[in-house]
Amino acid sequence: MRRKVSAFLVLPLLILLVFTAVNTYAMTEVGTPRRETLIVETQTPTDVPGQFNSYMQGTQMGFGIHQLMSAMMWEMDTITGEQFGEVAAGAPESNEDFTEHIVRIREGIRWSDGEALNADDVVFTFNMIMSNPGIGPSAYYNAVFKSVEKVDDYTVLIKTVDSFPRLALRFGVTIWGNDLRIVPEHIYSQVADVTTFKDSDPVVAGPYIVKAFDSLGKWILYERREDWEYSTVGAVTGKMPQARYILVKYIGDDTTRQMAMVNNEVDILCEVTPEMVEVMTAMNPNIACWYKDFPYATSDDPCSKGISFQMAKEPYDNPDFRWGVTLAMNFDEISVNIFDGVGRASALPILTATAAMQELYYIPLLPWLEAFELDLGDGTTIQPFDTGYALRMAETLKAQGYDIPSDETALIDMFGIGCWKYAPDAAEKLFVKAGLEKRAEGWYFKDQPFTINMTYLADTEAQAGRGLIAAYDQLVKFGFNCNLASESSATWDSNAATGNYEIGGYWPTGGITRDLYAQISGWDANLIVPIGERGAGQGSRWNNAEATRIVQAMSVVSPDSDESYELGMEFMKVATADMPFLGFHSGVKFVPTNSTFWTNYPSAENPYNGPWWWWSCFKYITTEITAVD
Amino acid sequence: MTSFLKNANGRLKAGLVITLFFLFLGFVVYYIPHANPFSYNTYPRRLAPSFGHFFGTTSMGQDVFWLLIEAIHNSLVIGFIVALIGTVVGVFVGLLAGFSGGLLDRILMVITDTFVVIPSLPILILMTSLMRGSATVILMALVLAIFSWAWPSRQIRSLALSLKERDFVYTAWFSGEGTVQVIITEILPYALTWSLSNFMNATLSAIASESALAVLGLSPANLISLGNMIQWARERNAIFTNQWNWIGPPIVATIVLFVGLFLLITGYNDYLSMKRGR
Amino acid sequence: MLKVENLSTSYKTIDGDVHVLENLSFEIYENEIFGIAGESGCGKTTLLKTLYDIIDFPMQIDGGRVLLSGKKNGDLFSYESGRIRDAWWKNISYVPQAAQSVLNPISRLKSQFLDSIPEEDKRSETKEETLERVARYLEELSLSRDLLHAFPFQLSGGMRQRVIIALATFMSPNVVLADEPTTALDVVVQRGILAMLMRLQKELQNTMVVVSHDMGVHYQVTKRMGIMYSGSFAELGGTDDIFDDPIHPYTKMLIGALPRVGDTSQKVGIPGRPPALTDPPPGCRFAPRCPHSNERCRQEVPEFREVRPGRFVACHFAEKVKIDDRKAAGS
Amino acid sequence: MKFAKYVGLRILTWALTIWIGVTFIFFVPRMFPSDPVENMIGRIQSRSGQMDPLEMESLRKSLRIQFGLEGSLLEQYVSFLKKGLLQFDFGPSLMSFPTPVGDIIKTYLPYTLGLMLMTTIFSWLIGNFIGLQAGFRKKQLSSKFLEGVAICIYPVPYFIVALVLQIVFAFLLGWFPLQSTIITMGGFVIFIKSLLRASILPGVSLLLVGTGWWIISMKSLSGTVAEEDFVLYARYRGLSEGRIGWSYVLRNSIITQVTALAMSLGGVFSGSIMTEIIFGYPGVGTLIQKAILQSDYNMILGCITISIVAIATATLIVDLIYPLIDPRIRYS
Repeated sequence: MRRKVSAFLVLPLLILLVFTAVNTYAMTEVGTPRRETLIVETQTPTDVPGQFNSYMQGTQMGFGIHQLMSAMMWEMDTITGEQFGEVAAGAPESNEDFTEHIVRIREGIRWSDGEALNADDVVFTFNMIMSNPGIGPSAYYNAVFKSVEKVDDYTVLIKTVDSFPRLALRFGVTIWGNDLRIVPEHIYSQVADVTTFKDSDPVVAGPYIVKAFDSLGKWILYERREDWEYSTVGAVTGKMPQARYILVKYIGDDTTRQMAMVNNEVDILCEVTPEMVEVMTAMNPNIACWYKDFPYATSDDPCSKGISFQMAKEPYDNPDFRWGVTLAMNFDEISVNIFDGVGRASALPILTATAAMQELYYIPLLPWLEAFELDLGDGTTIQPFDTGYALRMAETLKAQGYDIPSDETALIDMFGIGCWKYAPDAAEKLFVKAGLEKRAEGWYFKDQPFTINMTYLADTEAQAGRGLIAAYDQLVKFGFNCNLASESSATWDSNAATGNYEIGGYWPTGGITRDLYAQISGWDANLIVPIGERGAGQGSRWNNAEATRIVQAMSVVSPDSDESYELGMEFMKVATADMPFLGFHSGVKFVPTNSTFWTNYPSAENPYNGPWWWWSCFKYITTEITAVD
Repeated sequence: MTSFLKNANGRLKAGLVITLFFLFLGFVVYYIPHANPFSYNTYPRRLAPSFGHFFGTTSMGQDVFWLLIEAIHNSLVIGFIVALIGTVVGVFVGLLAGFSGGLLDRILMVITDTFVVIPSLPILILMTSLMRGSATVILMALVLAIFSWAWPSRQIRSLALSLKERDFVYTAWFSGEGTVQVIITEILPYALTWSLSNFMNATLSAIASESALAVLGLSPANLISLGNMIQWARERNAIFTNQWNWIGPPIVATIVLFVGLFLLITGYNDYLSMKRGR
Repeated sequence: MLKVENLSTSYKTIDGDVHVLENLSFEIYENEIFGIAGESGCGKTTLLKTLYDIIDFPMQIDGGRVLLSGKKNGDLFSYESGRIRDAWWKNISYVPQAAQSVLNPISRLKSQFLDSIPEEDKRSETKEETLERVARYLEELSLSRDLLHAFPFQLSGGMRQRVIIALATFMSPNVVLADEPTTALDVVVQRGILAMLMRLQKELQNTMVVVSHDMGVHYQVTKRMGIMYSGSFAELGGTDDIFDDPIHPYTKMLIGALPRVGDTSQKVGIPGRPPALTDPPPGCRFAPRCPHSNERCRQEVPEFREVRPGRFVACHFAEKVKIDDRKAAGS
Repeated sequence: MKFAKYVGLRILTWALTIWIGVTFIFFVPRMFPSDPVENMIGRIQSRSGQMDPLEMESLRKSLRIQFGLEGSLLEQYVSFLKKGLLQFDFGPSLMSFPTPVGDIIKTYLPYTLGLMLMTTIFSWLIGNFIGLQAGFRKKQLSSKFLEGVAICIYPVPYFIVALVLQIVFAFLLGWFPLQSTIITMGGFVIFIKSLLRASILPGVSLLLVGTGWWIISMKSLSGTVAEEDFVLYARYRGLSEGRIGWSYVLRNSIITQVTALAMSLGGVFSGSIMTEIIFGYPGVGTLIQKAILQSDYNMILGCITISIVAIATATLIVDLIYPLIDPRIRYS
């Protein structure tokens, strides 16, 4: 990927860097010393600048607010997938049938105005949500919780209506963040209506406070608390966040973002395309991603991208058809077309092959996968799993001059345990088995010319969009007549819920904790509503009795138990045989950092955390990122 | 023809040559058999320009030359459809308003004025972003056409108003011809000369609008148009990876096509006014 | 005084040069109204433009010159073709044809008057004083001073023509050229305008050149006149003399075609059309339409010569046909 | 009295124009399947993985009620006309619920207006000045050159001009910020400085394209006017070229250009949307794009209504001052 980026661009830039580095970079545009300011990108600007109350709708939490200021009950180690207490002192202690839970509160956390954070704040927060219908999840909280009471200053008793084994998983952070954020009782109890309280000068438990913000909503400047040792991060780790200031800023479109990064005007970008990484790393040696060299990206984002079928429609409701589509596609080509071959194959439906999930589920399932057979309908069978993908991709990329490790474990970590075979003949048989007919003019279904409508989400997630376009390309080459459409999220969200699509490039997938309940609970067949109506989950409308039984069995099992794990394994086998979602790669994220001013970002060499700047775990990364010098 | 060549000004000639060249690319070269240019991995990726691939290949292994030809074809088709609808509707509404007068004229003109005043881009963004799911070349053109008729109809109306005063129309009127007949036999020839220049103008602005939407990522995903080609190359970072052979041709083609059409329009108008002056 | 010497002009066209004026020589004296008559397309306007020194592409002077000379405020001046522009409005001014559209439609008349006054005049007085001068001048011409505040479109055609004449004469130029001053106006208004021109000339004692296709106009106002045919003069002399005793057959036909009081006979126009300047006939250009023409006329160009003092005619038979025709006219 | 009728008629047209435009805008987004509630749920879901089915159901219900999407279309329309058009109250923004749309637009409107007004006026002035030179002094080499430049720049698609400017002046030369950052805190001087820095590139790109058009149209207009009788006659009257250019050619052709200015405002607004998006300039354009992508009906309505009202009003004002510059209308 290190193609020559011509002198035309590089030379003037280097000259520019030499001449202007000293002056330009002494201060940031908001008037803080550049060397004390960590500049982080936010993906969307806010239209409500100065609004920091997470319980007022419209607050842009990803603007550093939940990364640096919010107090979560339980936080997450994104590398191991294990939760730990933040405001809570540890995991909840539940009774036998999971209806009463004791939560101990961590001592030593203080709000930024000096008040101690204790059980009063936690109880107040729960009750505030439950008694304010204007807060989005209010109804849900009322359905789940019977009561939340204070036992003593640092102990809370939570009673749930039904058995609720996953309190921490549901109300603590797993992916990105969580809607439950503890608010200071002494402030919020004074407010008449918490749903319209902007909280422009927030009192927080996190390590940073707001120093200034842009009234146009493009940046927020945070300053480290003087008493950071009493912040959540201070209380949990005892370490000081290194940057005195953090400027969270909206950078703009891709062109602008890479130019800003190359010019050292920003230290961390959220997510870019591999083409941008190629350019940025070539133009500025200080820019790197999770891996210093190929494949650059981390493959541990817990949302695998692939194609989703609308299974309430014919012939998409037929597993033979779905398997036909699977085998009709050359995954090697798709992979190259998405991100030049970067990414870990995530062949299991629904479950993403993050490093942790690969260890927990994929590798143990490998013997079963290799033995798995499909009946092609004409008496023949095929074993569709292809373990050769990692080696093949390594060869292909080596031939292009990339430095690829030859160690098998490393290769499997890089490219996954395997993918589905490219077997057009078998695919054809499966389509015939599913009732399609191949005529001279093309494929027919029920005597009608057959066309596949494919949709992808245009405004976001290049990986998913490119994946679907690559799939379109494959199906067209296979001989299908396909339409390709991109939809804005506004349109897609409605179409996905009402089932108004046939094949979509979407990611109803996940996998971060050992317990899979959160990932699979939405696939309960009881949630299916007719096409045109909006249900609660199950946009894909996968009607599988066995899977539903497993989901329901799991709901009452402790997430830490072996039983939950076994049920998860079983679910995967059922799903594989039925193929409700065809996964391509795990979430591949190119998250570049610039070590001109700051260094020791989490990386493959030093994976103390995932590179998820936009998740609430960012506050634990701030203690590790250190200034250059 | 010879007298045309003699009288045509340099602009008209240059514009005509450029436009004909693009028509040739879009409607003659286009029909030379070639692989579906959209299809990925047809060729090795990122080839430099060569005799086999005049502009090399893209990061997805598509031939840039054939993409460009197809893009020119589609962009021109969109432009022509929009221009056709806009001109026909515009001329019709304009003539109707201009000749009927009275209340109908008032109503038609208020509606026309509305469409002149409404900022078109936000509504195009709105409509395309909502209907992208089903957008095709034709649909795209129809949406763009919503805003293409208002301006011509205003102009045609004032043309009609001034023509109405001229003698030959009165004569026709008095000799018992009906309004429609007068319009067809006496007015339309005038309007048509004007329409030709408007047609080119509308083509130009339709292609521009489509490109703008494409650059915002709102053009149909598998529609190969000049705007989309630029957008795809931008998405794959062709500017910074120096794949000028990829992003360059659609940009240059757009500019040249636009300048060509523009020269054609202004040259044609000059030519007309010169002819009238004689 | 305007003196034209061997003047030839032509228009450049794609199909070659079109020679409009061929070797003209004549003089216009001080303190007279000189008329130029002729059918449309005979070169009247071209001559006038050349006199006024409006030489724009595609027109050009092939030979000869126009000399403008005289005396103003005690100073002698003399300009020839190419320099006459410098004398515009001070020594020579111009009342154009199509007077309806020659005023700036969106500015008031006062500013258009002010525009025409040279800077050096304006410097010596205030704007109000200048305007007062203009207003008084208008009143002298029996025009309302309120006109100064009007826009051109608010005036009738005749009024506009009067204003333009006022504009052209305000600076008391030595020569005023008027191109079809009465065309497109109704008879009553025409008479008013002509009276105004005559009165002005009498007061200013200057030279006035009136171009008109209307022989009646010439009869009324001019002292001397020339009759043009196809780019050169057919006849030139005192107006009364010409009307009393036309010599050139063309002149005769023009005058014969005029209506007279008490005459009820049907007037016939001159048969045929003037020749195309792109392809003029050899010899006398009037020959194809002339009832008296013979072989000589068709081959030899007649000389424009003084047949008696102050009377010039371009006809081979200037001396001969005179008597026959007078008889014919009398019958 | 005739003038009063002219004014009255214009105002009536103005009101009708706005009403038709706004009605169009109201119904278009509602004819499509997109739904702000689904969109919001989708957003929550896509950032934090799967959502609990129970939670999704309850969230959907509460959002529907809060967003006021329960009433019939007609009821919504009537209440919109009442509140939106008469009081400029478009209700809460759905993407930033419950902040009122008006509050958000108020923050951004001045920037868009400022950019648009400045560039429109400057490009109009500069373009007409150059166009006049080119049309009035056709034969001069410099006018031909300027016209040639205009012909080459004007048809270039807007975003290409913007992109080139951004790469050259912001990235390679570093003279201007890559994205428009306006510092709203820290005093007036800092604000103005940052505003200028942020506006120059977007402004210049709008200027380039806009000016091109004015040059071209003014050139052809003044070229025609320069051949009219009254200009020729002015020359025969011995007027200086400067005087003729200014008082005869310019004044007569500018009348048409003033009308064209009003008519072009809609296009200018579209151009400014592209600028704002490419340069990240804070303004109504970016707001509209975001609102559309997140199907924030109220915001879309608010932004487009305001722009329609603004453009229609600008046209009205131009039409009303038109008689001042064209006496023919004033006195007839």
